[in-house]
Amino acid sequence: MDAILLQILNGLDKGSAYALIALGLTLIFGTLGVVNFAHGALFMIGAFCAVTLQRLLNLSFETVDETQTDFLGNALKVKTPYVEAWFGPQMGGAIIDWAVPLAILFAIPIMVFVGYAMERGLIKHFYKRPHADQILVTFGLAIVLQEVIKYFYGANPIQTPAPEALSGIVNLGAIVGMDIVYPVWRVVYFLFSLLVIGGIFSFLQFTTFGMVVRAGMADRETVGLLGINIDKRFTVMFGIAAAVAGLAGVMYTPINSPNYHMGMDFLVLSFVVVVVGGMGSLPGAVLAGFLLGILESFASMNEIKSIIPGIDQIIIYVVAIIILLTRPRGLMGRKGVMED
Amino acid sequence: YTNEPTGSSVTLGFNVPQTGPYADEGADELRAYQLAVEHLNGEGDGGMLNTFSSKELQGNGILGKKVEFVTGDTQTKSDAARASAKSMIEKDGAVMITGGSSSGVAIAVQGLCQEAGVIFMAGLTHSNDTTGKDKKANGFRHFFNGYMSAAALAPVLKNLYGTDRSAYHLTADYTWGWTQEESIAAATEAMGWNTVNKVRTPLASTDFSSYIAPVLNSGADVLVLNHYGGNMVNSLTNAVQFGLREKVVNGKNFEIVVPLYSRLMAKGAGANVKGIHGSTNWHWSLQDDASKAFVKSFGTKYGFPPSQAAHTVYCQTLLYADAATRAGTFNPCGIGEALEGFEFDGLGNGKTLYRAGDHQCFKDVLVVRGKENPTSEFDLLEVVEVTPAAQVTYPIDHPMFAGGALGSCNAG
Amino acid sequence: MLGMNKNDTTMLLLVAALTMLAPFILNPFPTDSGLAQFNAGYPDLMQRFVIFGIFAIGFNILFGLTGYLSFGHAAFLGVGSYSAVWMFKLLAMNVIPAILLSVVMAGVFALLIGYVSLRRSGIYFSILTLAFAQMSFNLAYSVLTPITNGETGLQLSLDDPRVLGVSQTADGSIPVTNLFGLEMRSTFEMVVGPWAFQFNAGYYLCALILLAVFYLSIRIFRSPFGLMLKAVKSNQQRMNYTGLNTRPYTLAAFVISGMYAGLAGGLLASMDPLAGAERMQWTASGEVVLMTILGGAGTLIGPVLGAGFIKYFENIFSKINESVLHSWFGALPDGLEDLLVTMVYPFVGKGWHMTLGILFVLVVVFLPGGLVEGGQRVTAWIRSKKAGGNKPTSTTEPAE
Amino acid sequence: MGILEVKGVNKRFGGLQALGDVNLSVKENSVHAIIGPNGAGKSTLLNCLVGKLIPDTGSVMFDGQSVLGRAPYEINQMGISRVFQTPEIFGELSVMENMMIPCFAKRDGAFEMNAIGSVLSQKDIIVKAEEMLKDMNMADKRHMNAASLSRGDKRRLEIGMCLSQEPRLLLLDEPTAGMARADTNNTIDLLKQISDERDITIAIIEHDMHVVFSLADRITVLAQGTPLVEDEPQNIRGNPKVREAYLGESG
Amino acid sequence: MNVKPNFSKNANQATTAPAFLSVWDMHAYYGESYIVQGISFNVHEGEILALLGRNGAGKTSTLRAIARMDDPQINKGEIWLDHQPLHSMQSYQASAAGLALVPEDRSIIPGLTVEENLQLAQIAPPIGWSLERLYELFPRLGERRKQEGVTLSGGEQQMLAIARALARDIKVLLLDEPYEGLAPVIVDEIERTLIHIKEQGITTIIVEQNAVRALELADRAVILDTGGIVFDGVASEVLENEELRAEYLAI
Ligand SMILES: Nc1ncnc2c1ncn2[C@@H]1O[C@H](COP(=O)(O)OP(=O)(O)OP(=O)(O)O)[C@@H](O)[C@H]1O
Ligand SMILES: Nc1ncnc2c1ncn2[C@@H]1O[C@H](COP(=O)(O)OP(=O)(O)OP(=O)(O)O)[C@@H](O)[C@H]1O
Ligand SMILES: [Mg+2]
Ligand SMILES: [Mg+2]
Repeated sequence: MDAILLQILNGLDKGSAYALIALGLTLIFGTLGVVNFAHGALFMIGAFCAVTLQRLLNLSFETVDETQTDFLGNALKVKTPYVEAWFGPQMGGAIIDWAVPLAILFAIPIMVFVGYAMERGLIKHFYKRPHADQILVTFGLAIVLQEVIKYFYGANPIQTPAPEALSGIVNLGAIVGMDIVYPVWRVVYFLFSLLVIGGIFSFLQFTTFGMVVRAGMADRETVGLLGINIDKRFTVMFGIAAAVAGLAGVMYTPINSPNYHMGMDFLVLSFVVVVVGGMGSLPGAVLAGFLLGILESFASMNEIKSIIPGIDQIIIYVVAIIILLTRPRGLMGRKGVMED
Repeated sequence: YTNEPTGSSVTLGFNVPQTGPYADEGADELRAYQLAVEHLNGEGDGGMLNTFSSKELQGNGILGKKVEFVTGDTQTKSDAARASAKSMIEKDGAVMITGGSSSGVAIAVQGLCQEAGVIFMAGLTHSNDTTGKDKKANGFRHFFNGYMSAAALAPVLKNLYGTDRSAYHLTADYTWGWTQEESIAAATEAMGWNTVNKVRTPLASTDFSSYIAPVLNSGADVLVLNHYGGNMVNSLTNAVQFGLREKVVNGKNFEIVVPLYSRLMAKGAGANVKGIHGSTNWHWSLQDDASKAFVKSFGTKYGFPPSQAAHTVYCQTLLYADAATRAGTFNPCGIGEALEGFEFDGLGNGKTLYRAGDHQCFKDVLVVRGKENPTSEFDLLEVVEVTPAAQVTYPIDHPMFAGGALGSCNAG
Repeated sequence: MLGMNKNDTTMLLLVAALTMLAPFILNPFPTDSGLAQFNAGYPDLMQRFVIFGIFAIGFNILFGLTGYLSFGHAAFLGVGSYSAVWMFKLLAMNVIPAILLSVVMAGVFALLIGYVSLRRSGIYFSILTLAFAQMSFNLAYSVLTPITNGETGLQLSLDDPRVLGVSQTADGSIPVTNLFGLEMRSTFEMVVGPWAFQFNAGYYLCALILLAVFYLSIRIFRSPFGLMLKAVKSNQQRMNYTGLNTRPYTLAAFVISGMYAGLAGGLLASMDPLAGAERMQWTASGEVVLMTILGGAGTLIGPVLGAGFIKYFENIFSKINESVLHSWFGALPDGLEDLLVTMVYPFVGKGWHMTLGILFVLVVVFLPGGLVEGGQRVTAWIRSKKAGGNKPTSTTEPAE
Repeated sequence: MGILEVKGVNKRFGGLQALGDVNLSVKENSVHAIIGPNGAGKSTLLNCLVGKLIPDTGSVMFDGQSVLGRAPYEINQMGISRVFQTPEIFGELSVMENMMIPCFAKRDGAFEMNAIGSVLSQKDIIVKAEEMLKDMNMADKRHMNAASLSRGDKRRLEIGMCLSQEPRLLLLDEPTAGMARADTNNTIDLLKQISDERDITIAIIEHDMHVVFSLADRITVLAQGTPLVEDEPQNIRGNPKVREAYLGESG
Repeated sequence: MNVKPNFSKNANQATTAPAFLSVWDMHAYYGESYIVQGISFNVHEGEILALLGRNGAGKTSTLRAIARMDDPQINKGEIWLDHQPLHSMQSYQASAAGLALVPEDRSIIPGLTVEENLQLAQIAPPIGWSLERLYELFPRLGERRKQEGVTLSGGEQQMLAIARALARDIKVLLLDEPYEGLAPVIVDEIERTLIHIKEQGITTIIVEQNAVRALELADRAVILDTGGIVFDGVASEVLENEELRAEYLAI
């Protein structure tokens, strides 16, 4: 019982990551109709915003410590971060410790800018081009972004821990008298994703923005006839999507150390989630994210793996196939979006 | 024979991952190769040439021919690695291929070299199969393997954690993971541990939480992570996140073991490695003359200490050059003969034997632990035990290495 | 000729000339010059050019004609390779049965996957094919290891129970793949002054097969069947209300292109008897998509160009390392040399992906029709030069 | 007994009764017009005949066989061809190719794996398509992309495509909308000619009374999903109910 | 035959009022094909202009060019609306300047309900008729407000397209075949609306195949043939001129 509850919890938590990544993608892919293979790269850039902030906070000056030696036998150069020097080790240490949450503030403007630049510089010429061309250009872009990150940060994963205060475990079962411990940061991630998802939903639901963008995707020409500058709104949408992708990345760093190809690792999965959820449907993408997350968690239980060996390897795809075959447009897809 | 060098130079093929997850490890290997070539050609400070027990190498290239090299990208894919190796053989006339950072690639390229008639000096490959069921007469491995890791670790674990332990294995679901899991489980069971569960995790996993969560209630008190690279970083990070290190099970502190460590990856896992044991082929903090000489020339040139991968491929290059010199030819069969049964010292791992029967090196294995108070970004592991070669040597017909045949050397 | 119009015949002859003379064309630089680095005329890469060309031609029959974008075509390539290697292991080292089996097996797989996936269109179809291929890949990597030998890939070994032929040769090696005794790896080397040209049996087999299947694809493009596929792409609704059943058309195209992929897989294994699971990964499926679009989807020759382009970068640019750069720029003053090396280095060797990515972007931005369009522009430009360049630039004829 | 027998057909869209108990009988070799106010359900009825929609209840018999539950292509192969209200053509193909495709469908059936022969060697098809283009007055546009035709031309092309199939029942949904008067007259002549010369039955929906009264042998007036009256043209024109609901003062 | 009127930028026919919308030497292309071949004409405030011609004459292209749609591109020429240079604007700017186009294919936006389609027109200023008023004019749309726009019947879609134009505060209304697919009663209704609109001072250009109807409504007429103007004058003149009618309108 505990095990099942734990896996549900775990699934929700995995699912929240999937949902958050898919949310950003579906804004561009499901709503603007651009097959954006660079979405994973945006997620990755978000994560590297956290890494960069951590590095910036750790910028240090060196003092020579004669009592110790380095690997070549010379006197050891000890590094002290400037922040620690300025704010004192206590305060400075705390600032460095909170690098990841602080990176949220740092990442939003950067990601919005990246999204803006990407849309204005490249994508805007591709709305009317065939999907195949969109794939080629965004894939090329993804490779370039990824290689740039690799050039500066290397290929190995980089540890970016959560703040001390948020990195322990919490017993979620205590309230109901059970023993279900779970990492605090993952709970934070879950709540954070709910917050972002809710925010985006209400923005698109309670303003006409969503409707206009949807209309613009279906028929740009006519929307222009009605006096609406759709290009501007597409750019804004792209900026939002990039910011969502980036935030998903920032918050993910303590869960798994970021590396330059993490975007590609998530790319296929996020496309699957969006399509299973149904093209053009935000709730669909979120629902599919949680569904696949939970099923994936269940599939990795030993009890299930022993019945169907290897099921955890393919569960996502099996579920995707079943859903797409039983429901023509995924869970909640709209008609006519990317069906030809 | 294939690609007999006719001019004044000889070309070696350095086939390492330059893209993909192991690109950094590959880059470090390339650095070591360049250093080795310098030393062979008599440039630089000579490095381990000075400490190597065989004194054949004069710093005038190999057999008087200047050493040149070509590089390629394996992408950590067997297909791409073979394509790259083939281009070195067919286009650049390489007489020897070396490098690599994973067992799948090593085995695939080893097979190719066998067929093409050139020598393959494996880089980082830890699977038992490389010199087990997939061994080849033209291939040689300096790196240790899963069995040797297990043999070295077991006594240390016994000392630290006792004989009454229940282990839970998480294993990367491919050949290397399986052979390591088999080796470790066998070794720990032999000393009285009980294996609670062996769970295979998909290669593509990035988040291991759903595999870690069940460990909490499984009754196990040791978690063995048969993961390497990014998988290892993530699974270890996840395990620590779930509070496994603070847990007390069966009245004992919960422990995590990472049988195959690499410093580059330990860095990715950050503070999570502290106090966690594992094994490694070589570490820069070793204080023997050879290791010191190597660290010095590498560190002076590049500004940081070499990784175990760098050390391995440096040794492989020297060993190849030495064998060619001793054999007086670049003919793979001659070189193979010179390497088979070759005993040497002065390359940083103590006395070492290239066993004739399976082309596996036998040497001391290091048991290391994540350091509690690192003084620098390189100072992540500390050596807790140097397990002597004798203790990790196994008979050539050991069942974990059964199947396959060395075959006979192929000169093309 | 051969039932084709003049343009198509010219194109086929051009491709024939290019493939037959490839060892010369691809080796323009003397072996010992610095530029020899750019030579691509060695057997392995030439084989790859034509094999991936075949793969892309087949993919284009589905995508270019019907517009159905399969994101799982690599699965068929993988199936073809595994079938071929098993054939070598169990039956004989002759490549003919191996290739036949790979085509048949890929066809069977394509029939199954296509039958299911073609129930959906657009992106839903793409994701279905992707899911099937990823499933195959993941299983091949793990659970199916007894059949696929997992991560390492399926290789020949010394104790294969080969029915027709020996398990190992007299000198204790694994026998090599051959065509009725003609070894696929046998290479004749011709040295002309500072040039060395390699003529490889395997390459010529692949090239002949490429010509055959290229010819076949021309015929398909120009046939009523091809016209129907284009009609499917244009308006399925009209197709249905014109009394045509679109499903068999799309399924037939899917199976044909799957068989092309299987053929490519079989040839890969015949040239180098190894079948790796990565051949089925989504990146491999994505690669053929990129090849086709890059070259020009829906054109006959485009996919072959795209395949050559990507394989060239993968194999040639990845091998340019720092010391090669130093040798190129060695003649320059030291400071300049270092500057150039540091500027170029991020784009070659371990940075070859970067160059490829940049080129993808440039091609699709400036040549919307892919490399083929680039070719057309160049020829148009040359023609206008020849014509004296005094023709008006804009056509002013009314539309009717 | 007509060639097309519609009995008790009902179709609901959510809360809307688009078709309520429609009975209709079209006599062989006649031209039957269906007129009625916008949203009366005329196109919906046509959709039920070609398999685009499946009626909730009722039966549709063509030449003694039920068409319900058959796929559109099967219904077409039975001999029913349809022109849509908004032109459905193969936009990326040339006008000539557009015309050839229905000829293939007529000759080869629903599927024919003719992957080796060249299109250009199909002489019979080419001749037929060319003739049809001439009939439709479009021969000079044969190489144009269908997508770049003007709207009236698209419509003419579509009619030609349907005619080239030599259907037994031709369903036309506002075939002359947007067509220039001259072409409308041509089309009327063409339709008259084929309905006289060949054995083609025509069911036509049209708001242009000129067309309706020039062509129709019988007229059904549909209003709010149910047939209001069915009669000879001259009687319809005089019917006060029809005038009020549909024709207005200009009728 | 080429009866190109002697035309200069400021020259005006009979009327003395200054031109409100003025098209001057406009050339427009679809990619390579040259469609609108240098046309010039003026429309006065509050006037109804009928733009006539055969299929493919370039009527739609002219309207689209004036409305600054992406295709066709104007290579040369000027368009002025009430002293604003339309030729240097994008379509959304032209719309803000007071121009509205009812396209021939109606362009109802898929995925949006009837009401949303109308709301969309009222997002960017200037805003015209209220939804209530529009529903009053087209009660049918009021009944269907929650239905997806593209599932409307052909005629209902036409109403929606017209209503959508009126939902904006317009100075010039461009109508591309507004009567197409509408029942005669509705056509009468729309005609009354157009007259009503005219009374409010709105300028209209109407393209219509039913030339007689359009000419009866219009003050002036322009006839196009293969991208050029062949007649520009008072509407009633066309009705009287046998030659013109026969040559270009076939009536
Ligand atoms: N998919 C649908 N969902 C909801 N309502 C629909 C749907 N399709 C049609 N309707 C409604 O059904 C009614 C009948 O539509 P239909 O298209 O048959 O009318 P029609 O007689 O062809 O009209 P018109 O002459 O204007 O083309 C209309 O009111 C329309 O809004
Ligand atoms: N997208 C396009 N690309 C190329 N040519 C086009 C395109 N659209 C229209 N044309 C051509 O431009 C010419 C004028 O077309 P337009 O649609 O303006 O005619 P029209 O007068 O509106 O005709 P209709 O009465 O049939 O609607 C036609 O010859 C048509 O073939
Ligand atoms: Mg209708
Ligand atoms: Mg028009």
